[in-house]
Amino acid sequence: MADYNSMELMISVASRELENGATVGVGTGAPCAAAMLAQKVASPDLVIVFEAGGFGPELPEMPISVGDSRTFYKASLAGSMGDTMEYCARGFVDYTFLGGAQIDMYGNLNSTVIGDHAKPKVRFPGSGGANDFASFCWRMMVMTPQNSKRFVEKLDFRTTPGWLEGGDSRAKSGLPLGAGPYKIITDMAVMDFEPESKRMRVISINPGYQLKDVKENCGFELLVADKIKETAPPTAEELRILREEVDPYRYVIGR
Amino acid sequence: MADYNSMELMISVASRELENGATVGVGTGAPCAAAMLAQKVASPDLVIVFEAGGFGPELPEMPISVGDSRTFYKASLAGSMGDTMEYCARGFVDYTFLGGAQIDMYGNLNSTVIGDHAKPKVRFPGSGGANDFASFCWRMMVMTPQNSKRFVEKLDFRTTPGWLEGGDSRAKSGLPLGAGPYKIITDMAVMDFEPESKRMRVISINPGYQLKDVKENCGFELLVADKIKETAPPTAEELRILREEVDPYRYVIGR
Amino acid sequence: MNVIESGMGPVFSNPDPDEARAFFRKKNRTKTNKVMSLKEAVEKFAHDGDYLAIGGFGANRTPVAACHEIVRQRKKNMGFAGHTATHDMQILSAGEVYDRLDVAYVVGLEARGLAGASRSYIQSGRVKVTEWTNYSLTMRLKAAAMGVPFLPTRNMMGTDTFKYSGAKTIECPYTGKKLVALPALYPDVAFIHVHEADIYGNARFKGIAVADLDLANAAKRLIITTERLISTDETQRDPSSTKIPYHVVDAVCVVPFGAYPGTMPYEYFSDEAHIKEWMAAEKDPETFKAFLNEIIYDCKDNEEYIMRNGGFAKMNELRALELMIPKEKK
Amino acid sequence: MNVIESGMGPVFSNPDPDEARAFFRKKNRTKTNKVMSLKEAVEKFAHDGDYLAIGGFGANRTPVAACHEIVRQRKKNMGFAGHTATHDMQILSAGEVYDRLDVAYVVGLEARGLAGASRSYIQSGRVKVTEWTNYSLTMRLKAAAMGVPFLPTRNMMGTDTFKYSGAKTIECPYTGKKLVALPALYPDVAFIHVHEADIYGNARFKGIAVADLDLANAAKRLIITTERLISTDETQRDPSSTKIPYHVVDAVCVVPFGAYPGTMPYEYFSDEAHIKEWMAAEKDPETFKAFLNEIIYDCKDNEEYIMRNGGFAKMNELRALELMIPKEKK
Repeated sequence: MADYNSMELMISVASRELENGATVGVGTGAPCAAAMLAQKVASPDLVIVFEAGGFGPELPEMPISVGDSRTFYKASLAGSMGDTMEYCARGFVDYTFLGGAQIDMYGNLNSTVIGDHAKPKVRFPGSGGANDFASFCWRMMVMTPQNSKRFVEKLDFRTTPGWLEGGDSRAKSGLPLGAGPYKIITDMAVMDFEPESKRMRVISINPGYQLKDVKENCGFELLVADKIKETAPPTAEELRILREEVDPYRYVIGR
Repeated sequence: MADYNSMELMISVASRELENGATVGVGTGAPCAAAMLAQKVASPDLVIVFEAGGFGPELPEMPISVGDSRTFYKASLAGSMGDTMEYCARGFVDYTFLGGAQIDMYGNLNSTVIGDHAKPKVRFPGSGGANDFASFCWRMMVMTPQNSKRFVEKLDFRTTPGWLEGGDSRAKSGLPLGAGPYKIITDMAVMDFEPESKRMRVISINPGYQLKDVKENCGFELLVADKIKETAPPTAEELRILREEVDPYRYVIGR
Repeated sequence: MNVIESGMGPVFSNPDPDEARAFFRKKNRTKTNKVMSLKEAVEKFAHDGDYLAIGGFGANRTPVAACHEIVRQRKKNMGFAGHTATHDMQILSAGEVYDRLDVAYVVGLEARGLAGASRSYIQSGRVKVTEWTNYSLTMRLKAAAMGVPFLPTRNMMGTDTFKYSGAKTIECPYTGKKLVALPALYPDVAFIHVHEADIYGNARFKGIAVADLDLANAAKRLIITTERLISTDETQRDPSSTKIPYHVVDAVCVVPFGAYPGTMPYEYFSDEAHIKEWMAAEKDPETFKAFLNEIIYDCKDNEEYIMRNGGFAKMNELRALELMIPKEKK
Repeated sequence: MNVIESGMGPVFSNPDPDEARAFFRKKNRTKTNKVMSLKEAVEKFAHDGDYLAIGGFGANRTPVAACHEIVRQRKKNMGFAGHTATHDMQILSAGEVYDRLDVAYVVGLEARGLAGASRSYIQSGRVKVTEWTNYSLTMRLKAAAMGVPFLPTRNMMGTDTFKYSGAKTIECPYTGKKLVALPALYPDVAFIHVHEADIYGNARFKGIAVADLDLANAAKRLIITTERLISTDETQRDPSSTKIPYHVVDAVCVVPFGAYPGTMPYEYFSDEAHIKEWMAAEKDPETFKAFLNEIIYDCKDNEEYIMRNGGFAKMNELRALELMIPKEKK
């Protein structure tokens, strides 16, 4: 049994995608933890962006809200939601982390309803800033536990754009050119998107899992890269910083 | 010979149009003097608006520029040009004073060129904020010396909208509904605009002038109101405040 | 102009700038003392059926006391702009204040979890819902603030969020690109909580603005709730610090801790324990009824609410939390 | 989409937001010390043929020293955004720096009169001119800042200002009203003068913003000239006061009195005597040539210009004027 849990793994893997000097739009929880970890390990100048207006803070601790005071602590800007989203719309923000109740093979996300919109079985919060971040930020990533109920053939509601219907459908949609889903990081594997079809593709499998597990826990057919790597587990340093500095109360990484 | 000059008369007449609690967009010079005079005589809560972003100042002295520090002295807002113009566009600003090298019978103004635009005989500054103020503010007024070179049948260039071609042409133009030229105050008379045709109409004549003078010094045919009043001259109080408090160095009212 | 596609969601407010201009033209701009109780302000300026919008961001510089007062006065059939509406939404849902909802983010409490009562109210089918995004709602307010009937953006396209919105897509006259056109949103009444305001309504706040600057300009009636009054000498001394000028303000209500149990930047942190209480109470209708009586209906005003929730001792604790003052140093 | 009418003026810059996004994506966002001399900044970031825009308003918080340096380095064939361009325009015209001009307000000095040399240069026919208005230029910068190819407004219609502009009219998809669509303006290079900035470029100013917040975001390259440096501890202590964050800044140049002979709010008032000297000198080509050598071409930098114009004694006088400190009290 490994000395880390799947959340710690996902956060560590995600944090390595954030190079120094990059900009990343995040929400609370795991995405924020990944951004904080990146800042403390290899990317001190990572610019963290919050939709409510906080831009470039040095987060002293995990925010409870993307609008609380931590999100503009020692920030370069305590601006407005318009300011943040205009930065994104202008092409200034490289990455964003999003999630949802459902995701499909093109990385489209549902965080609005299960069932009929008029009288839903389950009402979820809706887009918030997710549709905006996914429309504007260059590379959208998702950290999520993987199972067939979440990875579905068809979304009940497409809240947030991935590659839409795949191929060149997003390029034709009117959304800013060249932006879209980049990596999907789950407890079992890491996926990217095949350049032509824009379909989700397994590129590395996490320690302790087989390709079989990954496929069985996905409601649609996954593409598989020619060479599949094993996902590099969290380093001792990543774990120490994550546990001692980023999330000492283990709100996100759990016990 | 009256104990006031025509500039003092025009400023006094103009100032009386500005009721307490009204908002007025002004530039430097006579319009600013009229607004300051109004504040000091009968309209202490007159909100003076400058295009560069000063909103609701208590002017300590005549500004040299519509963007200098006086324009936001003790102001309610030191904002942006966008802020000011959005207030106007939203319908918040009641009056504006504008001028130009030429004016026509519908109150359209030219402050751009004399001659051909590509290679002008004389290049003037252009719209600045004039077209914006005239488009957005409810009632546009002009203070100007009157002569046939300035009051012309046809403008060389229509910089700033008056009632356009008259009648309902402005209502059809796309400009905000209900806004347009209101009063033209000259050294000889005060004109308004006939409600149907939107043509300039003499409503009062200044002391010392005859209707004949007014008509002879106008390059187009003026309408004349059924009852023409004599323009009330500046009161002793208006003259005192204007000379001692508003323009002690006589930049505007001259010597 | 040729509209390419139209969302099927209803637009709950009139985007016509000329209608709004006629209203704003009549607004009083004299310097009048606008200080009144929150009770009086809500009675006077918030009416059943009005379209309501509030400032802040969920539980951050949110006019919570105003939401309580709206519920206390049992306002009904309002429209509501739900841009990251979290605890504010919990309160308004508890009172079933609204029956039509522009949604960007609702029924959630961010990292805290989901708001059960808000969720069941919306799932009941008694609420008309149109979908938007946080940025889209901000831009709809900006369009209103700018006095134009719509603004173009590049989000929402290709999604059901667009399909269930009231937006349209158009073609850019310069680039031929497809754009979303968002209709202006002029709320009938809005509440914004700030740190400082003078008696006329010149208001200041610190920290993020969220959508409040555009909201202040877009709203037909605006009530400012403020932690404290400051002198007009002070607002006039430093007009660069004024965020909301008095001209757009209809009432100034002095409400210390008016954002509690949410966060007020540099003043007090959110009371997470109390918000957890809410979430727990929401689970059982009877418990929730009693809870609401205790903290809203049986409270005369915000002061009583604060006193029932620990008074100054609690507020001092939350201040220390907000300022990250280590316990031992207190 | 059906365009109702099109202005006949050329649009001197590309409004395509995707082209701009590709550029902004590559901009460096690491915290690097960007302090350099104005000479170096102009050499590095302002090129012949660039589209230039500058902050402030004519002779108010205007980067005058930057305009001098651009002329001193004899930049040519630039595009220029003339939104209430007064003394800045005098300087750039003296150097015949631009050959295409977006006009809102040019060749004037407001209450001071007209700028003769600017006027003759434009009347020479050697400058391509497109007409706009002050608000329209601001909105064009805002469109760029928002990452959209155009913004709608309700000005300009029915006038020759529209006819000789690069704007188009469209129909509102919601109200059917006719609107002006203004194309986004992304300047290649911009200069903004501020009161305080840190070494990374986090910048503050007091008083009116004019169009500077949108300009900072719209410009592909941005040079900040600042009256003085402040520590990053200070900008981080109070992010609410930062007007321009470092991410958009390419260079920070410390230039005390960098807006002289214009006004710098709360620092120094305009030197009207010196501006009158300009206006007088402009009247005769020979005199003007000598005058320009004296104050620009023969000056190493802004410090030498200030020293030649009265140095600290003059600056102290102008400070007293700005702060309205009565002489006898000095």
